[in-house]
Amino acid sequence: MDFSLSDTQQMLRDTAERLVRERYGFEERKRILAGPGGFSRELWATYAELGLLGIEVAEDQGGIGGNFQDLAIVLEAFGRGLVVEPYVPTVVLGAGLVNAAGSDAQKADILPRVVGGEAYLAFAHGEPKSRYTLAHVATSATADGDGFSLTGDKAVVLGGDVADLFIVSARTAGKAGDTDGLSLFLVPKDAAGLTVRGYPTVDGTRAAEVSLRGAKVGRDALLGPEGGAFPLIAQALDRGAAALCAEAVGVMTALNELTLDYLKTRTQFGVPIGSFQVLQHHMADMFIAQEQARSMAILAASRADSADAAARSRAISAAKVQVGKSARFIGQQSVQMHGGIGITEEYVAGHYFKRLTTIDRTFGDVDFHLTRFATLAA
Amino acid sequence: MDFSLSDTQQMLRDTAERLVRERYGFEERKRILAGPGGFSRELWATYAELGLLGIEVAEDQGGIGGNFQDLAIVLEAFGRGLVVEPYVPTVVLGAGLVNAAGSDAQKADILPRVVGGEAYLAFAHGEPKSRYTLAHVATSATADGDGFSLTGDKAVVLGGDVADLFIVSARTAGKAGDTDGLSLFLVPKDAAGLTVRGYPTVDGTRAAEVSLRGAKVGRDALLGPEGGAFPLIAQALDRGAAALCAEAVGVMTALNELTLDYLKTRTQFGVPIGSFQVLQHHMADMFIAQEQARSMAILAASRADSADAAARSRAISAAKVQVGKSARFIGQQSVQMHGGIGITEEYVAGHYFKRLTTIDRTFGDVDFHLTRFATLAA
Amino acid sequence: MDLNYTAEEQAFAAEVRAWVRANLPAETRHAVEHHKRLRKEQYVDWQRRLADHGWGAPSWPTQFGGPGWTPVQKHIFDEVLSEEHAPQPLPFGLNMIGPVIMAFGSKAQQDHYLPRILTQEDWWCQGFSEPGSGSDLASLRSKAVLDGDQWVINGQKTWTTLAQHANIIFVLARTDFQAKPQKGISMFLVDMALPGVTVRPIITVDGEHEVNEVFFDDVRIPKDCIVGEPGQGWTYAKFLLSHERTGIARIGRSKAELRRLKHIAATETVDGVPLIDTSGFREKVAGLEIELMALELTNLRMLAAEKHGQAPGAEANMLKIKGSEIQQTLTELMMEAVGPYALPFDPQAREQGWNGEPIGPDYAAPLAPDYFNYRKVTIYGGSNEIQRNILAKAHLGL
Amino acid sequence: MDLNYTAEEQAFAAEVRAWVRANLPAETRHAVEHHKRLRKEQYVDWQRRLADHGWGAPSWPTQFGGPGWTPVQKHIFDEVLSEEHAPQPLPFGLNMIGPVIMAFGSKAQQDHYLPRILTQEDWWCQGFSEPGSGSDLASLRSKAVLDGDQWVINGQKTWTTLAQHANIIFVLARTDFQAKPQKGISMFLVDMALPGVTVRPIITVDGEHEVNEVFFDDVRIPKDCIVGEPGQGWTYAKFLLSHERTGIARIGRSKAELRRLKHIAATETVDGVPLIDTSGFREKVAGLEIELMALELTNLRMLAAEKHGQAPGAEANMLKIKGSEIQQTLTELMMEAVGPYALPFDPQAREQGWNGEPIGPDYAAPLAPDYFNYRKVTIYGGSNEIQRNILAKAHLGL
Repeated sequence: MDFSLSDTQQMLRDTAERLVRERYGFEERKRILAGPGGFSRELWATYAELGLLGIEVAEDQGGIGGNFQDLAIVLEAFGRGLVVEPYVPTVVLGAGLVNAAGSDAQKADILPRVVGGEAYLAFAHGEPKSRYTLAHVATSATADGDGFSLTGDKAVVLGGDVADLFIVSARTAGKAGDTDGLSLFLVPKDAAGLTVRGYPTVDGTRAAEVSLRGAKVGRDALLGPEGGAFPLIAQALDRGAAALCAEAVGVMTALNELTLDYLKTRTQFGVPIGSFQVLQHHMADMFIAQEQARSMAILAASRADSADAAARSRAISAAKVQVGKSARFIGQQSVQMHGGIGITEEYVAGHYFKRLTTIDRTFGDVDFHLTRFATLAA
Repeated sequence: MDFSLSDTQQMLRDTAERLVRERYGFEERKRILAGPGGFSRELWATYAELGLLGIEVAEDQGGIGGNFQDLAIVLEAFGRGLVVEPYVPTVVLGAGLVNAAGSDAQKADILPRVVGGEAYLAFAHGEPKSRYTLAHVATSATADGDGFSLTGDKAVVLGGDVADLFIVSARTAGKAGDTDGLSLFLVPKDAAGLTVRGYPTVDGTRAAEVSLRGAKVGRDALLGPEGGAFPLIAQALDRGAAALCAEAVGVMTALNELTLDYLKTRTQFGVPIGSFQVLQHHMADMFIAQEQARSMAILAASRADSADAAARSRAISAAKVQVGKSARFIGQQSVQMHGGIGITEEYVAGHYFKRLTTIDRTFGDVDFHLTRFATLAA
Repeated sequence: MDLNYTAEEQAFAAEVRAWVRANLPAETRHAVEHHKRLRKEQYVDWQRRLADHGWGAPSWPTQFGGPGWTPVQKHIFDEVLSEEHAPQPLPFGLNMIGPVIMAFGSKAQQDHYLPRILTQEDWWCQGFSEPGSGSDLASLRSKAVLDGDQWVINGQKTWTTLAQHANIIFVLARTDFQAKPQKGISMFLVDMALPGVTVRPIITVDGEHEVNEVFFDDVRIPKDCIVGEPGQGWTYAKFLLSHERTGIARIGRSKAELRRLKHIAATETVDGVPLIDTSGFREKVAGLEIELMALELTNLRMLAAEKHGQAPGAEANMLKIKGSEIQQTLTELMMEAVGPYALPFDPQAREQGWNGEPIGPDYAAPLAPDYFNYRKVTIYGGSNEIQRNILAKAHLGL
Repeated sequence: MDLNYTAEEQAFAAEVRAWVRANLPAETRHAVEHHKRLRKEQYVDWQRRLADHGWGAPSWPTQFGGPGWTPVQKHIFDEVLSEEHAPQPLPFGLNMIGPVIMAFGSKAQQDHYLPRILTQEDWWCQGFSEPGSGSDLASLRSKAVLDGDQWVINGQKTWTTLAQHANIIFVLARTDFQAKPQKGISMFLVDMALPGVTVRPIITVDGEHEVNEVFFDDVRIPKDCIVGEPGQGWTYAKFLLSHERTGIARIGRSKAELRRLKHIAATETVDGVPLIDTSGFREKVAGLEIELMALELTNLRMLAAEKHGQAPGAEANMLKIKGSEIQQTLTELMMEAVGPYALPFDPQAREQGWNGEPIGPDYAAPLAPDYFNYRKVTIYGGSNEIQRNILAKAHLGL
């Protein structure tokens, strides 16, 4: 049992925290959001330079050969800064899937480009009727010559508006809901029959609706085994959830600090509002909620690449439940304690709140994960 | 729309409140509980004298021909006093069922005895495996000569230890869970094959396990239609729930008054503890919880004898949910604000808390009624 | 005791419903039902129609143009209008400054302003809050100095709802700098077209422009634009705020939104099963519905007591607390109901007449923004913390 | 970072488990598992066995007989003992007065008392609370006056847990009546066999005798029965209370109780379906399990920090708050699980060796009484309100 950070982790934390402190002030972030694509390609290049895009990638492919816990350290810092670049879609989901399932050729083709900041990826999995259910894939991949033809609709694909390469889940057999018969395909953004409708999400990040109408890919586009992709999908979404847990802890910590500072400096009735016992107790509960979430985010990160899939999913569902509850409580209470200023666009509290809300709605909400946790045996 | 009390109701309220105030002090109640049978036959006679045992009974049978709302007025006052006499089993359930389903002969035989305080009734319905499910009756009634032979076990029969006459639900057809095939029987306590194991419940009132082993009754013991008793059972238990809602409002009101008084008089750190803002806000929420429960208890009473069974059950389930939540919140918070004294046997707060807890567990808990409410269409 | 509406009350409900169905423009109804942005002229048009029919000010005394309804009739009116997706009445004239002018204004003010409120000829807004004083109004810093026949006003107000539509504002400003904080405040009625009045939008986290800052730089108003006596503004403000709470529970609107929630949850599916039939969500909706039932009955009990001459006390605080919590839970469950489709941010979709392709289901676009926006309802009109303070102190004697 | 136990830690757990299985008397194990009343000699016997094996005081320094374990080992020890249904250690000697005597007691006190704590030769109880001073200890009114070679103690203590079994009590009493409230208090070690000590039972709402009042009427104790310096009792008491919080989260026990809850919910049925498979109840249990998982990890993080020399700060308050809330929810869900059979009150069924016919399932009898009894855990050891005050003030700086 050891909670201490490795040297690499300590270095990653320092790097990411400094970056956020120096390059991700509230005004700077506003400029980034208002710019083209709503994120900073310049910062993305900096992430590449600092090695942050290749944490899990093997050293021979340009990465640093780290693990998910190393990644989680960076995500927590990014949470503090409300970083908007498509890190989770590209690095956690996209590169993660290629790392887990790619052939040597696929890895050699894709991973160095991700590590170098030259390629953006997105995981096009959810569908208009799938909600959070993993196997509810209706998109079809039918054999077509020596390749496949893909038809279907993908919903709220995170980072989809900027992705150069999509990893698309589609059905080579079976019907929506079956865990068998799922396959993954690499589909470039300019593939014929693929249409991307990009848009901002409520927290300022980006996503897209992706439509496939007979999009043709070669057999070499298959990522992992044909018909056997469900375990890969499950792991990818677990990793996504674990990543958001780490990020959410960063957001909550920053929001709690902000709120605590507000309680100490804002006066009403001639005294700091932090002298009111009711607000003191709420703040104490917010601190507890933050620390409970932190504990579970640590657990989620440590289990994200566990060989035991059921144990992994159970731990990550537990974490997502705790993080979702803590995020909601802290977000709502912080806004309440700030009063009107808490819901204005010009003040950062509301942006933390929106990011926490978004995280709670992504890769399964509290109800979804609570049920999944309950049905997976201990 | 009219929330005002009729003259009869005003009189009943004054009568019941005075009785409780004068005859049901905490020390007096302790003596009653310690006495034979754990209740006062002397007070029961007083209830009879005051007409409180015949509120819904027709005037020609000695009652006052009132309605359920009149009954609810009395129950709220009884709640304030933590009255332990078996009023709900005898008057609300027992006499209520005879009133609803009895033949003229059955009414003429039983109701005057109830009104006069000479007979105690109990509704032996729930079974060891039935939990709160209404139709989960396994007790069988098989034709036997010109009557029936009853066999089965009845669980936690309220007022069962003192009952002179049981109304037993049993199956003349079908299997546990069916709504068809249920019948009600009048079974005197000295019937051969009937065994009663009486005991106190956690709040100080009494109940019994009732076992029937080939207990023989005549055809004239049948109360209501053979095989068609389910609507009667449903109404009886709805009436029981509505009665407990009214009683709970009395308990909550008394407990809130007690707690408020404690907050004003108990000092810690040199000030009344009611000057602490956290306790002020909790007390405000307890007051709100009480008033929300009061509103729903009024609704439940007004619907208890509604002709539309689904609407009746839905309203009463809603009320039982609200009352259950309010009761739990007020009970737990009151004990917490009192500190150690709140859980001692020598102080009244804990007894209110136990009664509220008992009510929440009786005739369906919050989960049961929430689900029932949700599944009954509006 | 009878919890059913009387035959007269039922007839009244039918009359209101028939009239609204005949007179509420279809476009306005559609916009309210689907959470679209209402245009200023739609508010004004609807208020004029109501006023022309004699229903412009349900809670006003008949002498000023009220319809003379019982409290239960007022409740039914609110309920039916919400059910029929009429615009929520704007409180600033009708329920805030109107009653103050009736109680404390001069005859000239009454004659001039009250009819214009009824017909929405004036669009009022509220100038109470300041950047430094939210819940603590007594600490406000705006000031008004008498200069000959004119008051000269300087200061800054904030959270001024819909000031961008308003032509007139009621303002609290300090006129006596020696007196105790509460004593030196006065209330003014200020034409917003005057030089020196500037309105700056505040954009909220849902991306909407609903509130504003209002700046006063040497704004000169005639001497008679003060309400009542100088230095009595605090008293008038408390009177006003106690009126504002009436109806703040928004029960009619919450009932309409609950129906909308059930509709959405019946349309959304989980593995092919309607969301409303999955036990977790179903029970959350049921729990909320029960709270709302209880609050409606509590409100009716309060109205009944009012009819018997009992003034609203703790009940008003209670209605504000529970009513706002229920409104927030409704927005939260609606957002939950659409799953991942809560995330796309599509402000265009809230424009009336927009006929683009929606992202996801057509009801999804406003749901997360509404959730963010509705955090305000436990903050404004005296935050719920302030409401609990008042309940504990004034009603419970703590 | 590695959240798994090391091989050494796993071996340690196996060693503890094997030893407990070999040495915990079957009757005691059964009684703990089934929430029966433990007899005094069962507590004492178990503590002696632990002490004989060198495990009597896990958190004591080795010089006084502690085993010299790491914080993680102590956690494992607590966890395994709870899993194996060993009696919960009594804190009064081991975790309360023991550390105070080590830190502030005389050499003679240490030599005399500490070994007797280890073997439970003395059964200690706590004389802090008084009828008028619960959370506000500084207002206590018991007094001790020096009369020659003896202190003469008068006063009344309350909420004294298991005083009916105790032979000795540590007592706070006022010795200086001029000083500020906190300054004039001293701590005494008092033999309960002395004339003038009277113990009166307090029966709690579950019908059990667990706490007592203790009266002191001119009780004369030798001069050297004071701890440390006169007037420093307040300091010692704060030191003691900070130690009491260690382990107050009762995580090991809650994990064992969670298993019991799942067992009961798998046995109970709703329309023939196991209760644990009905979605409402299943999700409530799952929610609780997740909270407990989080708390266990939070505790482990705190222990790890302790190992690196960081003193427990806010974490201790947090563990008390969440740990006690989880314990209460467990009792609440257990009571819910048995439905109507929560109601029969059958105190006999809690006696060991009672072999009457149970009313309903044999696990039902203690459940509602436990629910009532466990309301205490958010009250004692500094109520949760006090814990939040401390967290807000000391840790958050509010």
